[in-house]
Amino acid sequence: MASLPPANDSPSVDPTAKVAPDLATLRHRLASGTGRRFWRSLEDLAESDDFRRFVEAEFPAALELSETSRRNFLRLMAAPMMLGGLAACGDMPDEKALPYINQPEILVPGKALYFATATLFEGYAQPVLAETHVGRPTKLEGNPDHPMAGAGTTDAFAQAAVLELYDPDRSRAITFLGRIATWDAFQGVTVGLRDRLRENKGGDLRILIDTVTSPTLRRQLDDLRAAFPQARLHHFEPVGAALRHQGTLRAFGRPLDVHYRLENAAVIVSLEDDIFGPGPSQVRHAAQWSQRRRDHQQDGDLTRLHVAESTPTLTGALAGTTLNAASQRMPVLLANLAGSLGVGEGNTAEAALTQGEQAWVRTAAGELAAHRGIGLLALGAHLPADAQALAHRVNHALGNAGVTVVYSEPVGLAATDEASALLALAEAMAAGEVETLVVLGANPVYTAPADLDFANRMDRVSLRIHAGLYYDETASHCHWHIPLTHPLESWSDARAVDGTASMLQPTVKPLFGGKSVHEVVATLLGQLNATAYDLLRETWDACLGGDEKAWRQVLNDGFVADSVAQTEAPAPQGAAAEVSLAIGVPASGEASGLEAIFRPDPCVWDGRFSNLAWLQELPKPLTKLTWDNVLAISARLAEGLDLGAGDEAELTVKGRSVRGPVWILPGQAERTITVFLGYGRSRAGRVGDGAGFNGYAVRTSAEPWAVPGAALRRTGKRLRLATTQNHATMDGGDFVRTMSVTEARAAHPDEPLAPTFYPQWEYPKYAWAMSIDLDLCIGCNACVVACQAENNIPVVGKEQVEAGREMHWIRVDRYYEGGLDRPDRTLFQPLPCMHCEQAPCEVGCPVNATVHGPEGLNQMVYNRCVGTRTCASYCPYKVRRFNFFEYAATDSPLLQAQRNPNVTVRARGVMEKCTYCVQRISAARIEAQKEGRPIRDGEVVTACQSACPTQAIVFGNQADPDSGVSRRQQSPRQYTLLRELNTRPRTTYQARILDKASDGEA
Amino acid sequence: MPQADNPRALLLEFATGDDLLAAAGRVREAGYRQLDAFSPFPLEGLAETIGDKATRIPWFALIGGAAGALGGLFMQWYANVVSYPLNIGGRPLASWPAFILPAFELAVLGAVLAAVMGMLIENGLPRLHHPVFEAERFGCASDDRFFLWIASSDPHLSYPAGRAVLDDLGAVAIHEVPA
Amino acid sequence: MAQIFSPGADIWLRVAMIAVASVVVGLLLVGGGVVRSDYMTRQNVVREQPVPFSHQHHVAGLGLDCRYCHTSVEQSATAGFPPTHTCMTCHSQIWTDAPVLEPVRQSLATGTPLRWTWVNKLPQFVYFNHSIHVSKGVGCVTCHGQVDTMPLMRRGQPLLMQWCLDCHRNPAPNLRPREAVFDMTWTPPADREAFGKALVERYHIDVGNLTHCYICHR
Amino acid sequence: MADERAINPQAPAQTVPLQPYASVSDQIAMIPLHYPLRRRWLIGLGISALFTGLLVVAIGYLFYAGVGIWGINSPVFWGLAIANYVWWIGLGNAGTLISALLLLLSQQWRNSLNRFAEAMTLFAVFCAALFPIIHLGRPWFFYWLLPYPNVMALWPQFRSPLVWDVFANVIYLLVSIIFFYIGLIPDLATVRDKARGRVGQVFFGVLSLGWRGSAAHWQRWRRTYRFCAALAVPLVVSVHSGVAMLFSVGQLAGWQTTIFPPYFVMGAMFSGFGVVAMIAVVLRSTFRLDSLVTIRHLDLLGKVLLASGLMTSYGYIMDAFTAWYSGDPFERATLFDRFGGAYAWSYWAAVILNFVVIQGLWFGAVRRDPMWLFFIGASVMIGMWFERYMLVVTTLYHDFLPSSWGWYVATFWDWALLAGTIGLFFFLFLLFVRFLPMISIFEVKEVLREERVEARHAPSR
Repeated sequence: MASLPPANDSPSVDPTAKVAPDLATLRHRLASGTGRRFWRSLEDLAESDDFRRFVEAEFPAALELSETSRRNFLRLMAAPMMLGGLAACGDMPDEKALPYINQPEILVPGKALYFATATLFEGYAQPVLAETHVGRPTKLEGNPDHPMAGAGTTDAFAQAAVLELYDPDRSRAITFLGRIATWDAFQGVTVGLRDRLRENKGGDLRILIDTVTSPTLRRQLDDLRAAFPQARLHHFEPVGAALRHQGTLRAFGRPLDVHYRLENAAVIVSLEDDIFGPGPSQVRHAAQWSQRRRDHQQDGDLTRLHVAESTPTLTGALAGTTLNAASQRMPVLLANLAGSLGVGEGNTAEAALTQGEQAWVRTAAGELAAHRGIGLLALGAHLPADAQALAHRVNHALGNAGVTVVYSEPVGLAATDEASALLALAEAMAAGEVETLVVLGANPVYTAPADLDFANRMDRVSLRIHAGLYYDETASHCHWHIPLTHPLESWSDARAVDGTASMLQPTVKPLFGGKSVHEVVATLLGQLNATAYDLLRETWDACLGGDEKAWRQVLNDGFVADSVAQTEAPAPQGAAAEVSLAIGVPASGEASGLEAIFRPDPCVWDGRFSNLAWLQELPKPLTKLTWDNVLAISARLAEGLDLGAGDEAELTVKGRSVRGPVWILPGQAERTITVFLGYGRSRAGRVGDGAGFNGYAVRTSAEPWAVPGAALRRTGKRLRLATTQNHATMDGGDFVRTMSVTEARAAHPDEPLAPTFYPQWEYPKYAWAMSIDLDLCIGCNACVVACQAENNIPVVGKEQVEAGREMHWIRVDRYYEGGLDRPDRTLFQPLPCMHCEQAPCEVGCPVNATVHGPEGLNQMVYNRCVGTRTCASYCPYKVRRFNFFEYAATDSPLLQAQRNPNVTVRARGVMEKCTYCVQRISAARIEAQKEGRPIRDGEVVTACQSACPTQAIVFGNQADPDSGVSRRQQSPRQYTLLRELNTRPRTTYQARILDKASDGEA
Repeated sequence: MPQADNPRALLLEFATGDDLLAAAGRVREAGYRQLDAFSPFPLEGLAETIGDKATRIPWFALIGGAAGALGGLFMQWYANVVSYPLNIGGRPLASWPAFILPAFELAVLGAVLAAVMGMLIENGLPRLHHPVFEAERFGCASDDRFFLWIASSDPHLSYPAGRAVLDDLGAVAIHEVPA
Repeated sequence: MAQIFSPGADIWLRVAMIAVASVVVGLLLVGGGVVRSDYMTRQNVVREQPVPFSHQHHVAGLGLDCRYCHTSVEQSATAGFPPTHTCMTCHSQIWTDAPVLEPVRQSLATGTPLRWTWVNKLPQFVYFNHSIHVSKGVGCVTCHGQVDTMPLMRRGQPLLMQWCLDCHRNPAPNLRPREAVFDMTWTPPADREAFGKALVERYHIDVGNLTHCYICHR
Repeated sequence: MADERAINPQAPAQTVPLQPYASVSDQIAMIPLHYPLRRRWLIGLGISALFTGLLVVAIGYLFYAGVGIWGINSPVFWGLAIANYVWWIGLGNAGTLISALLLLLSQQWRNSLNRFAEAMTLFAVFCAALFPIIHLGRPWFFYWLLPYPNVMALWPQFRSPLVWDVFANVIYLLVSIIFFYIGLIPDLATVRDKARGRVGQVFFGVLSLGWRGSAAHWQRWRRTYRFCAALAVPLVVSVHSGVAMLFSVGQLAGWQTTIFPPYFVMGAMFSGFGVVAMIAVVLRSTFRLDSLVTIRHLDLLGKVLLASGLMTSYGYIMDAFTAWYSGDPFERATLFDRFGGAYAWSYWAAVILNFVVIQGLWFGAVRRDPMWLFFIGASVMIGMWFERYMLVVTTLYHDFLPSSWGWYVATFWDWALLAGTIGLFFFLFLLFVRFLPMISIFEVKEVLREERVEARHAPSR
């Protein structure tokens, strides 16, 4: 259903009519669940006056629409009511919609349909299977068939994409000068525009766009260049990896993408490269790394990780040895490293290093030298191009290139020539050379470096057109704003980080009738009637030779087979000597004052996710903060400036200053201040507006990543920060167990269960259990958001989090070991419900609202709960969550549309907790029963498990000795949390193996 | 001594409890049977003296208590083992130690209710209207005076001998309770 | 002192005491009754519908199979409401201008769905799955009553948790052969108990584990 | 005061100074009939009515908004509401216990105290009974905790201490009311007979059920009364043991100790005696009942207070000792946290107010000085509240996993409930002193009679 083409499809082109059956057959095995709950809630909804009022209040656009189309919109909202699936066909003007009523083999009422599509992150495709219930996408899973490593799993951002789809704050109407306009009106404008541009060959036309990987869009942009040769395309990604291309340009003479092959790397030396941190490649890297780790956990030949970083990262948390040094020290360290490996000069610079630095460099160099061909020297994408180039040379010299690191033509647009930079555009605008500016997706008014004074310069442009998902800061500075469709509601294509072309197909009709970016560009080209679908077909018919069958296959798979980028390992050009490291940074920061570095926020990235409450409330992996960004500083610096966590401070960089709360981050380089970007937005929406402070305000185009000579001043004000973990150490407990490689081999699982007075309850058939391997957990939070999406977990807001009332069913605990300045270890522990066989909570409940099931589940029955909170008080793991207020019901109807129809929405005064995704267990049980067979191992996959990029979480039937979870439990590293309480949890852990380098065996 | 036509009973008023006790003893020896005595507070042995038989309240209480205890235990056993057996924290279905407390409470309730009910029934309370209230001095019975009641129907009243006994009981006054 | 109360007072007091007691008991009894009454359970209450659809006519009269309209009953949790198109498959041919069918034609014309009123509606926290019941041999009639005798649709059973549990505790008496699930007229053989037990065996019904909370609640 | 101390030497010989029965009746029974201190009473009633109003508002808003208006959170899922509950139910234990226990031990001196002690119990238990209901997330389903035939075919979970508490509290309240009323009947008859106005006569006439004080009545009445007493004593013990198990059934460090039930029962008696002492002092000075509630009573109360206080202190010591001796790291962590952690103030407040202060009671002079006794009683009452607070919060806010450690700060609405219930308590108590005989008339007379007998047999001094 949902994959129907938009309304204005010409009858001749009707792909899904033919595609659908294939989809149906392909997805049948995946299909599960029931839409019933939705069907009802929305039925009531659509009837209620509240909903009508909501529509009026929330959808001025909808009001603008003609009466009929508005009714259609309402009907769309009420989709689940009409199981025929009419809704998904939306306001099809003609009878063509009706045949879809009787296609039950596609849409079985109450059964989920899965579509292979993709969401976008920094322009890169994140392949997903979208679970839809009667035309409503509710949950995204990875696409296991997709060739990219880890494509079967997702990161937190991909999980939240479905929330973005329903975000009520997305822009809902084309506007001209802030007033609602029509598509026709806009097209009218473009006609005149085109005439002028044809005369001056587009000399005064500038297009600003963020990362583009879409083959179709690139084709369109080429057409645009062809049509208007003088027109200039600018390309800006506030975080991005632009310098990588500069680096390869220096090293190999052309811009290339750098692809790691961590599954081959026995040693990784990273200089500020947050390999496992959030970003387009996180899932891929995590999958590669964990693949090798899983293979070698037994023999102990684990990848060793040496990290030098100025601010703690998830990569540093995994490392055996970490060196905390100012970001600007990295080139020097690199030079020494390279030098001691015989690449380039610079071994002379050894003197310039501190004791600690020398030691670390020696270790790192030694390791790399000892592992030629299976080592990897990774350099942060933000470090200077020269340094990048040198790193490539090192990898090449050590024979790592081609094995642990390979190169390919840029998957996105190459960002190398100065002319296409944002700076050039800003200057052009200042010089008044720009008549027309088209901003596609990007939000430069918010993200552009402060020194460009972008907003003011932009206002000089006489025609400003913005197309985006939100009416954001940039939109508010433009004459025209065109709402773009969300990836989940539009036809498009994009490449994944590995270059694989992935297909985006609509899972629902555009909620706000937006336009696809393709349609916008097409309009500029004068193709007024082209639909995204046409343009897509145009691109791919060319590649697939118009083969309908092949095209259908692509839609089924969600990607184009064998379209992965061709990788190579070119030889560096010129001699190493040519590389100059014109960076002189004194060993200790004193002379240069403080260093300010800029990093994307791990949860809202560069600000594009600011309005997604799930991500706002997602505890940041290391700080466990929510709803805010901070100035991260070292404990030493804090002492020096008499600052405590939460104190407001003023950061001054190059004459610009910004105020924000400081946070003491263990492992932060002494004199480095980390500014997290992505906050302090003014037009993000109701969720994101006003949260945190705007780090871009002190960022400069010259030094976008690290600036010396920063100053920090205490303002004396205290700001309220909401963190979900107040205590950072284990206080002598062994909640997260660690063992050296040798111990791990020698170790034996926990001794058998302690004796008990209670009878032995038998779980002969199914005994559900979960096993979490802490040796694989990188603390990425994907499980947390996946759980939130699957289980309708409400967002409670900053104040409630501050009060200690966050609702996440699975939390990732973070513990430090060692000193505050440089913790020896940062440990993560995902903590869902333990499903204890002798559960203290159940005994406390006076009304049988939490009881034990015959399959060992600790059942929580919301509708029986009276809210005494005894269970939660008795719970030794504190995994139970309580609805102190009416959290869920207050969501807007649109957000409610995202909810999983198979999970009850909890009311005020009710306890809730992890259920092991019982709705999935039930679905599997019912299917199995109908087919008269037992539930197969791996048939039930919990949401957290399916999201986990390293497969740290395994769920299954421990009564079956061959099940994955049973085998996991045989691990010598197996242990039970708080075993001494004899609660007999079903959720168990495997101890983390410490990097050899850190347990004295190196 | 005022003589009303056939009063319902004679009410002898005494100043102290001891006088009443003594008098009650004497009258009883004299063969009077239809007696009752009233005092502002309990007097040890008064009831026995005027020949009230022992109360059955302890039995009521015992039965009530037993019913409460057994009923409580049965209810909990039935609920957990028969009606809706559920695995609660791996505990046995019939967790007797846990059932004790509610059962005990119910036992106490049963016993108390039974005892009180028994007392009220045996005493024939509540009874708002009673002939003895006719006697105008009777108001003091709840304050500082002690009374001996002799029903007119008691045969001994008609014998002069019996009548004589009353005169030197040390009664402060003798009242007649009108019919 | 004089009597405070007349001789009658005691009667009144006792009457009052009895009255109070009986009122209290009465209220409890009535309350218990109301909760179980048709008024609360909506059992046998005919609901207002956009179209006076007669199951009696279509099922008993025309002999339509349940699945003709409730298509997904065997595969999905929900039995499914017939899309307008299903109605029109016949009614585009017959009764084409019957006024009662105007809403159906309207729905088809305007593309707005018919808004049927739910008759057998369970609370949102109850997750009933038609397909599993059907495949285990629970007949439509068992829960929906003899719809073939209902000119207008009404609830055939109270649908109280108690009622669900009765069957989940001892399904045997309510089972029938799979092939008879949609049969309105099927009558059990003489030895109902043994017959049901046999079906429990044949369909591998996990009696004893059907009453735990997560079977129906999540 | 001074003159009392002067006559003090003979006081211990007789609990109540010799006086005619009538004077007892008059002193006590006249208070309900034509109340002496109307203005003061009205003012007091007004103030307590205000606080009761606050209670109504607090509960109203609570039901409207949800328990989120309190300071509770994860991990401190229980806060002031539970602390208040335990505190109130504790106070509610003393009355019945004093009355019943001392009756069984035939301690005549009880007879001047038991009436208002029992009343105090009733009202305290009533306040306590509010909390288990209003602290529910969904209070409108409170009846799910009771066993009754329902269409869901479900039962309460009888292994849960909360269900035990429901049984214990409801039944304790019932039994206390019955015990109180049975003891009241003869006095109601006295008031009835003293009453001159028709209204008073009817009101007390009906309440007294037509009590005539006949020998048989008395005999059966006394049997029943002693019976109830004998049952009430273990009941009281069971009630507070149940409350203690509300905590000790959980596996949390600082809760799961076997000493909790006796420890709680002692604490309950202790706090109760404190309050009884306070009330006794206030009533006797307000209503000039020096001849009924004598210095000797205060002296005895002081001794009982000291004794129960020391038993409670023993509970403190053993609780700490077992925690330390267990060697269990979590138990110890909780213990030391109570000593020096964020909520140490609540621990030390409890220790000082409940242990240090009462040491003054070793001295007769202090026991016999109403002021001193009053203040010590107050100190105990407050100290016990701190203890409840400490027990609830310090265990919860730091449990096993440091990652889930939290904190607790009570909000205005938490405090509003405490203030409100105190207001409600005084409201009810004022009604009691206004409309019912606040001291047991006939039982005091009993005492007098025995003293007369003694006086007659013993050579008069």
